[in-house]
Amino acid sequence: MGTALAGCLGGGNGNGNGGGGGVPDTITIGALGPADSPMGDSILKSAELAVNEINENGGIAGADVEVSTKDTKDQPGTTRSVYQELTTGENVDATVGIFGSEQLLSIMGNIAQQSTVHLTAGAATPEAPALVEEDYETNKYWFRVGPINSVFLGESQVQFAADRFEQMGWEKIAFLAEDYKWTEPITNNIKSQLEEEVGVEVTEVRRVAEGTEDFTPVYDQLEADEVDGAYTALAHTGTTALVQWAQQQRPFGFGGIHVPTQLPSFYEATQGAAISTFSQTTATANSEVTEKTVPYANAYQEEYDSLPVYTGYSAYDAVYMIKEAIEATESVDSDDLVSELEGMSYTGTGGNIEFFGPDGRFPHDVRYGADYSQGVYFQWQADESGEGHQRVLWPDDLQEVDYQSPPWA
Amino acid sequence: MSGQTQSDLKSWGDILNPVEMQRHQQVGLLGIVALFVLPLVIPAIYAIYLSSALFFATFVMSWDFVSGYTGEISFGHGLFFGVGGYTSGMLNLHMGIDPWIAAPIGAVAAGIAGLLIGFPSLRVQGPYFSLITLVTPIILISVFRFFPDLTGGELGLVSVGTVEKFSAIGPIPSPGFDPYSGYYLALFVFLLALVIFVAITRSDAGMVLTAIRADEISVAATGKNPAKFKLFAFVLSGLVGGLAGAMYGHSVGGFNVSELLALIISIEVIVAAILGGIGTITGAAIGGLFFYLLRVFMRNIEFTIPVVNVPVGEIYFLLFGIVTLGFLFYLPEGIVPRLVGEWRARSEPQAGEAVADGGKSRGERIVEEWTDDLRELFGGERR
Amino acid sequence: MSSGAQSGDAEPPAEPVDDARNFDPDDGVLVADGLTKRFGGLTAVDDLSFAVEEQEILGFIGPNGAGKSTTFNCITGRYPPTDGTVYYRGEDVTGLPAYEMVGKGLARTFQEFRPFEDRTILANVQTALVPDELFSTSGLRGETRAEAIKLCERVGLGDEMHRMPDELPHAGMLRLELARAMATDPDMMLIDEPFAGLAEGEIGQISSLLTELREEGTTLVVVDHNMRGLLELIDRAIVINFGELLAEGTPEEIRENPDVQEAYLGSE
Amino acid sequence: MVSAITIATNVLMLGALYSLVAIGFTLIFGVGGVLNLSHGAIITVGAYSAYAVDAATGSIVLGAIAAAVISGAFSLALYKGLISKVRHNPVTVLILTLVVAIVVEQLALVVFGGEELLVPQLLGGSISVLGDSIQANRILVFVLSWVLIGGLFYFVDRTRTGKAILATSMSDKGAALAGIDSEQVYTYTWVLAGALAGLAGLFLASFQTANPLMGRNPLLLSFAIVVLGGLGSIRGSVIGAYLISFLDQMTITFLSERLAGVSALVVLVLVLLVRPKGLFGRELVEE
Repeated sequence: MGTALAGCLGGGNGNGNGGGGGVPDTITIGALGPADSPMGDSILKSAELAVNEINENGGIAGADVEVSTKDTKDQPGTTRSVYQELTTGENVDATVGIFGSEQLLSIMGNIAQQSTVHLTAGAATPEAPALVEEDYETNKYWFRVGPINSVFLGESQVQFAADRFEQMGWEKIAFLAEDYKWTEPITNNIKSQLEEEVGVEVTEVRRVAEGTEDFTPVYDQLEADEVDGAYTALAHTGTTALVQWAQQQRPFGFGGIHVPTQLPSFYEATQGAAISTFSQTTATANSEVTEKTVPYANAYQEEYDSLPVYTGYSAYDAVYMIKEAIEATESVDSDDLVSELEGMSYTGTGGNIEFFGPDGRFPHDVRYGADYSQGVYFQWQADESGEGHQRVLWPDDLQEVDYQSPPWA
Repeated sequence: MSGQTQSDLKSWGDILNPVEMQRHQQVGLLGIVALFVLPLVIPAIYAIYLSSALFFATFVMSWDFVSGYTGEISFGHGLFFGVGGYTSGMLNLHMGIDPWIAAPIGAVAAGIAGLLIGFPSLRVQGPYFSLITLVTPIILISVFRFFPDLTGGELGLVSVGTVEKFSAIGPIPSPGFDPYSGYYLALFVFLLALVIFVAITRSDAGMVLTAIRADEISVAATGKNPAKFKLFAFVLSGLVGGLAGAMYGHSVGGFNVSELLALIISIEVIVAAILGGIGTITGAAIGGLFFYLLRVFMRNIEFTIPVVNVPVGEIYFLLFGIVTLGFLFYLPEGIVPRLVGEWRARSEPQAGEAVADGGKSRGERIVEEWTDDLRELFGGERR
Repeated sequence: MSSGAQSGDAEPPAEPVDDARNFDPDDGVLVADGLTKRFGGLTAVDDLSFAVEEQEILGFIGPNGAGKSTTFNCITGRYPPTDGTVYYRGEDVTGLPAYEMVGKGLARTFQEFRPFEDRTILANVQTALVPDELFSTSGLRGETRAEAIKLCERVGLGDEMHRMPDELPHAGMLRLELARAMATDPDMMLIDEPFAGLAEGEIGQISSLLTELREEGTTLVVVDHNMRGLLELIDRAIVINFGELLAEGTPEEIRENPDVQEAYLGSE
Repeated sequence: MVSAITIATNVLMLGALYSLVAIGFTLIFGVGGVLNLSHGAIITVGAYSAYAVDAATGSIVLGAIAAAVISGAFSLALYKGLISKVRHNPVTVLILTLVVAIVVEQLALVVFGGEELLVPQLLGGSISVLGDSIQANRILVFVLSWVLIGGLFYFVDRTRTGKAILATSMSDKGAALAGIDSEQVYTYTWVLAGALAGLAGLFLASFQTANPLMGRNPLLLSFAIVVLGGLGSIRGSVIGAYLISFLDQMTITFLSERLAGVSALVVLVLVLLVRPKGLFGRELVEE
């Protein structure tokens, strides 16, 4: 990593970002993510991959492209520092990435201050577009390529339930969300929506405290209520919840939005505990969400000997969108890029990416829906040799398999 | 104590006259002047680094003032930064109070926290008191977790909403966003703390505080109330630490557990103070700056370690921990006292304060012990 | 090792001690009335009463473990007595913390020597000179330093004031204790075991220093477990054993007292 | 409502597990006067050793042996290489052991990544008790912990080395009078404490997951347990561990999951303030 981990403490007060049109000889793109986590790793590698491809194909409008990757350590303070290193120190022309809503929110002020375009690839909070709506002129430099925001994630969960629960045999469920900010838009209405629109019985919507290490009492409760499934919105506490569910062989299904299980390596890492769990994600390596999805996953695997995570798809698309915007405007001026991105319709690896306009429902956020980005639901299923594969359950046009109950249920 | 013996009273003019000062004091003054002019020559990113470093150094001084002087080692000084910072941040976020007003209120809240932490120190000493200080911020984090709508839990206020940065004052741009204004704000807080702490520790109270560290009963026997001095140290430490926490949050930093309250912050503060030299304030200030900048430097090293093939920048925190361990082990008296000591030894060798262990440095003694151990291990005799 | 072993015929015995006697607050500068201290089941001081006269040098004598130091600690506020009252200049000061007693003019030294190990002799005395105030800058300008130098010279540490406490010989440590107590400007000093481990010449020097202090108006209570050197110095003595008052009187009376002789012979 | 059986199993099992951790912590304190803040990190060492060996060999039994051996060796190295040089200064010890803990966490993070790792259960399946099913693994962990605790009691009551450890933990002077080589006793104690903590790490990971910071909570609980039971007392630790695990489960069940672990810390502060010698143990403030 860090092909161009540009100069230590380097940079100066050279060419400003906001200044004038024209394309410089070298364009620098900053990428941010926690290097220790697969989500961040995938962001940084995908940004590198995209930049390498672009350079092999003649760069951006003739200019060489450099990528400067920064490890956010998954902490707001470090994220802010490294963002400042990229912008104030290295004068990058745009930044992509960020994993974690808190990390994103901690630099929203700095993005505005720096007036440098940022394309988010790994945070679902709807508060970022709310800030754009609140003060468009200040915050307009922010965009999100993916994932869909958590309001849409909630809508997506209702839609998936409506389309698939009957076939899955889920008539009575409990909703399990971790008690983090990002799940609030989901849990606010999920009970009534699921009951009214899908017609399933929801025994409870439980918000699990951060740092919960023992899910036994929770599962005891679910088992006592005889639910068919635990419908989830879990990220940080996801692994522990899943592993304990599998180890305790709980007689109900498990899935929904579950960030760790989205990792292509997760089945192996948990020695098969992930079996039959399902989750929404941006795309899987072999799902043809668009014609770019599979080639990207293959290129990534060839380069890094592993498969990308959902954040990777978005980071990869984000770099290409910056390329398109610079080439269209023949400028690296942030305001020019903002107007160009607002009107852009780009077919990326994760779908047909378009942003809401300044007056849209979520300004500068990625649009959600069958015609835009909607993601897929997949399930971990084992083949004859016992190897696990992420198989797409939804949407209809990409569906590979039908849902299977846990082997012990 | 210095070597001079003339007993005439010194005037304030003499005390504050740079020409009359000792060498290390003059160097310190030069350093402060340098801090003032530095922004004229450095790029903005350095100003940002330095602002954070100055705030961190202020944290370290606030720790040194209480723990370095009274000997009551606090393992949870993040409590004060956190109380100061979060009070200010929440006042702004939930009640809309301007940061310029909220920050001093935060400082007062942290001062009260100092009083509350100070009370146990009157009753429980040594490692047991340290245990109490160690768990107090952890309890506070749990309390925060209990009210996520107010505090954002582990993730900080940023997950509740946007806390305002300091706004511009007149023609001076907002220190919340402008790197150079932010730098001068940090420098102001740093110097304020430095002046307050140096003045008090060099005045009679400093003598009493260190005397408490040496022998509390003797302090009482010479007519001074140790409890009063201890509580005072805790309250002032809380006030300054809390002010720095609040100022940091509204300028270059944020209001997060990981930046203000986390265990690691409290530990870093102690380590920095030890590196700089405990019980000196100036050592703490220098240790804080050095420690913070060392970390930034290591984070940005491009070098990839051979064999394991990992870039230094990616595992800097691990390496940093190991470097720290080495420092703690081999230079436990701190960098600044060591430098000042050698300076003095060179300039006035006759005044050499007697060294109890025959002139060997602690490092030398430790190496000797190690070799002894080795010898023993291979069947030899200890010397 | 009693010093009163050779006589016992002509002198009248010391007046008999009445354990039930009561003192008024104004019977002396310092009055202890029915002082009792128990540690768990052990009674270290048992209903002890005595008075110290203005400007006298009172010897406070008893064998090892007689309860002298405990009495001392109860009076000077290191810990409160279990029972009984302490009056200082007519005022009830029972259980006041040590620093308040010092503030009222009652200073003490420590038998086990408790210097501030981390600083020089001079700085030790300087520290003692510091007032009980949070904001005081006299030290910064050298006032206390000048005063501390004078005190060091007065107790005979003039040549050694830049050394560390652990470099001092035994006698030097005692001088330091005295200087530190004197630094608080006391009306009355309680001096714990000044002569233990001193050579003859040193005893003489310390004695004359104490006499000098008395002449300047300080009341002194000197504790010692034996009487060597002490009887020449003191005006009057109180002897205790097992936490109880054993005898009281002039040095001669004490020397002749059979109970005292027995207590000392028995304990040795 | 969560069944009483579940709560009871949790209390019984966690109490035994916490005892394993706290006993080591208290022994190290008792014999050497050292508050070892890296004791929690040894839990992490144990869990990751087991993980690595299990991943390489496919045998969790080998993993368990590795957890004990590697943790014991690590603890020994820590004592011989670092702590024994600064033992006389309690505050330096506190700081050094804390930094060691952080280095271990970082090392785990760098080598194994920040993800939660699955350590296989020692025993799969579950058993039905009064109509509630309980994982066999939890029962096994409970039994094994008690076997270890029982073995430890036997060791300190019956063997020469064990008696020496106990004598030293009571009083340094007593040990010296009895002709015990205290340095040797310290060494044994550190190895023993390390191995117990390492096994506790494996046990913990086998029904939760392993992550770099997994040692922190048990360390904090150990403070509370040991202060409650009296520093240096083995029996007190077992009682303290059960009190704390009971209190914690009650808090989680009847108040809020968010307060997991806090009740223990509050107890710790209160006990230190109100009754510094602990509820059962010897005086804290001895020199």
